[in-house]
Amino acid sequence: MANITFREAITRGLEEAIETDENVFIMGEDIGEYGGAYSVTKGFIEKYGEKRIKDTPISEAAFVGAGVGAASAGLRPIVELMSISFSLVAFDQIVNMAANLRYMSGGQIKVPMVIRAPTGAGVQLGATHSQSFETWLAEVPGMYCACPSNPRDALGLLRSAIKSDNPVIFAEHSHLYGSRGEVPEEYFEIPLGEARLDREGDDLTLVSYGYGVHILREAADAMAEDGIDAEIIDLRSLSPVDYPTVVASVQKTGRAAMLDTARRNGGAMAEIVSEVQERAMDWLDGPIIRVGSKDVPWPYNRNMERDILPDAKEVVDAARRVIAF
Amino acid sequence: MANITFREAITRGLEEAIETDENVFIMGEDIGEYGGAYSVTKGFIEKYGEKRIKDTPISEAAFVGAGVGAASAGLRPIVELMSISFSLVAFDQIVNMAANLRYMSGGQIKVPMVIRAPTGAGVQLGATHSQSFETWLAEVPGMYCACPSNPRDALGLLRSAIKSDNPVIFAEHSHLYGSRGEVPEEYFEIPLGEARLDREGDDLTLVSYGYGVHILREAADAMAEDGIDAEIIDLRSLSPVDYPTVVASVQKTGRAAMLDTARRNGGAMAEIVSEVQERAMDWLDGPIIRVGSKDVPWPYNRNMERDILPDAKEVVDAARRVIAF
Amino acid sequence: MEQAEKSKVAATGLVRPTSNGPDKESPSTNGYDVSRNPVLSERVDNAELLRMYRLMLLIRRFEETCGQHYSLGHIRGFLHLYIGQEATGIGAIAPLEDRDYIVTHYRDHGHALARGLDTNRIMAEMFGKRTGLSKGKGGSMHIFDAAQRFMGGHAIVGAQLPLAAGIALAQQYMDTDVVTMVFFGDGATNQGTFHETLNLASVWQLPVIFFMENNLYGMGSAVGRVRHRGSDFSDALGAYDVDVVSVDGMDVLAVREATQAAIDSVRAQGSPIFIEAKTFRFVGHSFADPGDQYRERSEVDLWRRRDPLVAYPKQLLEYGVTTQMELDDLSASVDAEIEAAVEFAINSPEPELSEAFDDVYA
Amino acid sequence: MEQAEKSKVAATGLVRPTSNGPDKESPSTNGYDVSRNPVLSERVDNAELLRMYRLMLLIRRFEETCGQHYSLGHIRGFLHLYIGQEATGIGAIAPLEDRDYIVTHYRDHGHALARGLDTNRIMAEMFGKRTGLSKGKGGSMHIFDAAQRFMGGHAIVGAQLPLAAGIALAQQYMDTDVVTMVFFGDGATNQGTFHETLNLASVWQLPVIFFMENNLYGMGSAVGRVRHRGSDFSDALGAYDVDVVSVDGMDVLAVREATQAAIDSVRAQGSPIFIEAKTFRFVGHSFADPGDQYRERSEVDLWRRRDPLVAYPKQLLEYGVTTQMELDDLSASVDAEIEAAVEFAINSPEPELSEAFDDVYA
Ligand SMILES: Cc1ncc(C[n+]2csc(CCOP(=O)(O)OP(=O)(O)O)c2C)c(N)n1
Ligand SMILES: Cc1ncc(C[n+]2csc(CCOP(=O)(O)OP(=O)(O)O)c2C)c(N)n1
Ligand SMILES: [Mg+2]
Ligand SMILES: [Mg+2]
Repeated sequence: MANITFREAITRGLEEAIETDENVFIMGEDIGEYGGAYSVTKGFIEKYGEKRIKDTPISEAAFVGAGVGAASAGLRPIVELMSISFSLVAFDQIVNMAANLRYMSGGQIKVPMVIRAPTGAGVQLGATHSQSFETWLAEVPGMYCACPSNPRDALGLLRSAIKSDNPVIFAEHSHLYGSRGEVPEEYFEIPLGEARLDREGDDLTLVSYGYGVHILREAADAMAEDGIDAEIIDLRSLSPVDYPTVVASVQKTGRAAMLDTARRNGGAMAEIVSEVQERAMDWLDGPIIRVGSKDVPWPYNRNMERDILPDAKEVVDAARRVIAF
Repeated sequence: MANITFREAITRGLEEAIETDENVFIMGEDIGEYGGAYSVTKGFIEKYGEKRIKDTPISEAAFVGAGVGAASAGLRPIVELMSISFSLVAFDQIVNMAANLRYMSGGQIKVPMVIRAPTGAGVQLGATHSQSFETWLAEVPGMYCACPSNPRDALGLLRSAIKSDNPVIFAEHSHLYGSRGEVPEEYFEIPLGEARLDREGDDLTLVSYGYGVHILREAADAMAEDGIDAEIIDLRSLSPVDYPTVVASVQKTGRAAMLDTARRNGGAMAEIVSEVQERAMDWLDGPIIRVGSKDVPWPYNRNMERDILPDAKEVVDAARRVIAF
Repeated sequence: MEQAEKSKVAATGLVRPTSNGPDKESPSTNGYDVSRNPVLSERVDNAELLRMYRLMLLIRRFEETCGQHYSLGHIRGFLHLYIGQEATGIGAIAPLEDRDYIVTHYRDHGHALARGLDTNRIMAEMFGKRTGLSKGKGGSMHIFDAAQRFMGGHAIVGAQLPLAAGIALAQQYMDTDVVTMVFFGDGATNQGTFHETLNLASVWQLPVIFFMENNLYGMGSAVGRVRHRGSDFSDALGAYDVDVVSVDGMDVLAVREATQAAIDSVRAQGSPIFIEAKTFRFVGHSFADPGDQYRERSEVDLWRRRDPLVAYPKQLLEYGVTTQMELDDLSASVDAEIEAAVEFAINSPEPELSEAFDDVYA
Repeated sequence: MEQAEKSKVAATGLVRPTSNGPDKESPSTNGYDVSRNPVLSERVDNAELLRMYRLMLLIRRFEETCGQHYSLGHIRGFLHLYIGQEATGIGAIAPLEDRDYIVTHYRDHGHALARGLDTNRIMAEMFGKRTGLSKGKGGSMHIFDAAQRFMGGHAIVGAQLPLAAGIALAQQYMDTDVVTMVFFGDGATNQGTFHETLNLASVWQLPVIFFMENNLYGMGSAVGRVRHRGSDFSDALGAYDVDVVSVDGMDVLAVREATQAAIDSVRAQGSPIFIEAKTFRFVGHSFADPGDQYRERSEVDLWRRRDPLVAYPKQLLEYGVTTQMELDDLSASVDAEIEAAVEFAINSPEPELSEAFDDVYA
């Protein structure tokens, strides 16, 4: 076991892939000479050269689409978007090309590509730069979407993503890069679509992913002081969603609250709540309550932004409402 | 009252706006000399000239963004996208610009713009051309989204959309253009965010919008033969959603099924189901069941496409499951 | 030309057909001067000249037949016919090697036939059948044959350009000498992806041929109404520093020669080339469009007079490449092939409904 | 120049500072030949020359002060300083009329000050206060002052270009003679919106000035690494048929004159013009970037030697436009203004939390 940061875990996964598979290369804006906006690929270009580490123009549509093309011709590109907020200018290439190519061609073409992107609000970047478009991309058939919450999962999921013959959106919440955790030295993978029981509990089920899991932990600790025993499920991927695990937990506890660090309205939890109430209504002792970023664009001002974003207190309040129901 | 088509209703709304407000103009691909891909603006350029009716290059990002700019400088542009499937290449301009401009500027700038677009699958256009991105756009704060199901609503909502000082997505299901209905001669408006009780019933609540309402009617007729008395709510706009009306109906009937002609996974109903179960759990006698297009890209083949798309039978089955619960 | 017609020319940005040959007044030889050229082509042998004609006829008949079956409801969705542009597609694709890639847009059946893909399976795809190249899932706009390196058939205008750049990038990465050719229309040049991809191809020096079929209209929009330089593309690509070749798209041999030179150069040097072929679709944009709303009958007639399906066989006869009898035989064989394809498509099974759920994920 | 340095030049596509003046060896007069020009400018009077200097100094001090307060945590998010580019912004904005529009990107505080927006309220926006121009909702990247026709402050690269075209379209529609000026960087030229907007502006002949601040880097990417033509933009815009003006962005008077001519032309003719000013940011891309990873110290030094905050006041003195005492007074007044702005920002109230829910809808 090594105690490393989330950033280091991703760096390790990328280096490993470059070193073991000559068809893997990385491209994105300023990932080379600049070292990456979040320093994930620092030193890569010196180490692996310009063939494997490609700095691109600020042309997201073209280089994401070129990733799709390279993948369809046999390579395994890893494309970095400097922020998932910038994915919009490439949305057609992601949604209509990467995800549909296999289907439209009757299965002839596969697109083994990973699109990595920092995501999430909380560092006062304002309305356009704080988006979490993985919640939309997770809804697109033909693609997968991973959202790790810790270094071990980041490495394990990244390995699966890179090995997948399908396009995978790999969303890294920017709050997590500096966070630490234990990561095994020996090789392991975490399959896409397998949730993780982060904490066992009997009173209610809390569900989130990515940075949201950290908020849930804080909330569960606070509830524990009040004698409420919360179970936490870390989805780890938003596509596929591990419904069996979520439903089983809800069947056990009879209550659930679900958290998005993305916007509550339009976040990933709407789908999951709808599905879970449909599958487990008989076991529910109250409504499933959603917590998420409030329904306004993200403001720059720190206090306003914090107020808009969900926190442990809001999760606790939601949990209390569910339990009091 | 006049019996006119959905297409004629929209044409009427557009003509009226051009004739009564000199700040209104229309732009889009082939809306002029070609007469519009769905003939909505046929004859307009001859009648109103090139100043008011602007044919654009195939540059959705630029002309949608130019619409935002023109709106911010005092005009009231109506922008036509040839299909909502093509909105993706302009998604950044819609989501980050049109919707955020007012907020980011602290309320200084308003964007009175309507983006009209045909939407929906069902005419064998395949994976990229059958999308319903209004379900995503409806989730964006700062914008509204109207989805009329009949000529009267189309005209009434279009009037409100054009008068709104906010950007409005106006999604027109392509199956509806030829459908007919009564439209009052005297002036009327339908406010955005006001649902319409399409049919009263006591046994369960069916909810949809746009073309989906027609499928619900067929389903309700079939159910009536079995003695099931369904209430139908036509949302008319996906943003704002008229929750009071939906919740009141569910409180009355205790049961609900909701239909998207868009994909069930990621459709507009996920949000509405989540919200309704949260607000009305106490009144629910069973899960809210969603029906929608199945979770695959849209195939070209007719039978496959029909099988993927939802129909009245699936709604009836869903309703029976809810009632049997 | 009449005065009235002239002013229409200015108003619509109409572009008259051009020819690269020395003798513009001699449409019968399509620009080739018989007295100066003892053979029709010094580089292409007679068998190949004839094969090209057969393909040209095959496309024309295929497209006409598709139109009929669209009217019958056998083919649905959008149907974009290639009629009028045959010389361009054949001239462009004939000189490619099997290992080269092709990427194109929704007007793709012409390219698919030119590539020599199975006529039966193309037709079956049009009909949405399980035996179709894309198993009935793609339809007319999404013809794929990965084994033949025919990578679609793409329906979002301009979206295929980055894909092609990526395939070319893979060739550079794997150090092959494979060329990627991507087709697009004049209208597509107004999409952001066009600009981004040309820059990317240029800055990375990718082995790709950008093949623009400039048929002077994007749907109902004359190129001059939506692009300031109108139909003049030759000096307009300075930003990208790619070689630009303009060629008469109605002259199959001119297209072939220009393309062959481009292919040789891209294969040897690995840097991109841009080819513009001026051509014309004789019919509407798609089958729904009569094609007469936004352009004058006289403009269509002007171009129809250069129909490659008339001019090229005339050349073949004049140069003694073939005989009328051989042409008649060939025409009959094309008819038979089309008939067989229709039969194949009609008799092919519908896909199982459950197949709709296949091919979403690997 | 040393051999080692030369090869670095080639590798990074480094562009040396240029000057438009006749005497390149005389940096002290920044290209103006004192002996030949009896006055510093024949078109701009001394009061205005001095006002421009004061604004230049105001920007420099403002930016430096922002840097300090970023380190203190008073300003957060991304902070993109304008240091080094002052001559460009001032020269471009000074000749605009009040009725003209400005649209810009995230490096916008420089432009906001050049436009004469309230220094206190700009600073308050940087601090996220309720008194900020955008009520604390926009932050450093989203400065707006609609009353002054300053339409942001936009953070998605290239996204502001269509907006500007739309504002210009509104002017054409309403038949005003208002000019819209839009700023963007060299990196932004690689976005699809750049291409689409230039074509739109050209085909519709919109009254817009595309003002490119070519500081030779887009974040850590030297323009030559991401664009085939490198930093050469002057012949590269043929596709759009717009007039292209290149100007030395370190020379405030040269920028002003070129821009004035462009404004006059756009106002009179209503058609777009493209201005490229070569300039340099002396500091990192944003405050997080030391700015030394991807460029040589020597390159930065080369440009710093042309610092307009040194060269321009020297000119003002040499031409007798001002005195050292006056410059000192002016410097003191700038310091006082900045100090007052910081005080204003610090003492301004935070917005009420409930205000976060305002301004979403009209
Ligand atoms: C992004 C996008 N916008 C609009 C359309 C609708 N559309 C399909 S083809 C076409 C015209 C394209 O013209 P051109 O590129 O010249 O090709 P041609 O059809 O003439 O071969 C348009 C507007 C689309 N498919 N995608
Ligand atoms: C679409 C998009 N991609 C990437 C970014 C991240 N980014 C912000 S500024 C910048 C560099 C822009 O360079 P340039 O246009 O030259 O302007 P400069 O910063 O040099 O003034 C990048 C890559 C972004 N904001 N938007
Ligand atoms: Mg065309
Ligand atoms: Mg720059």
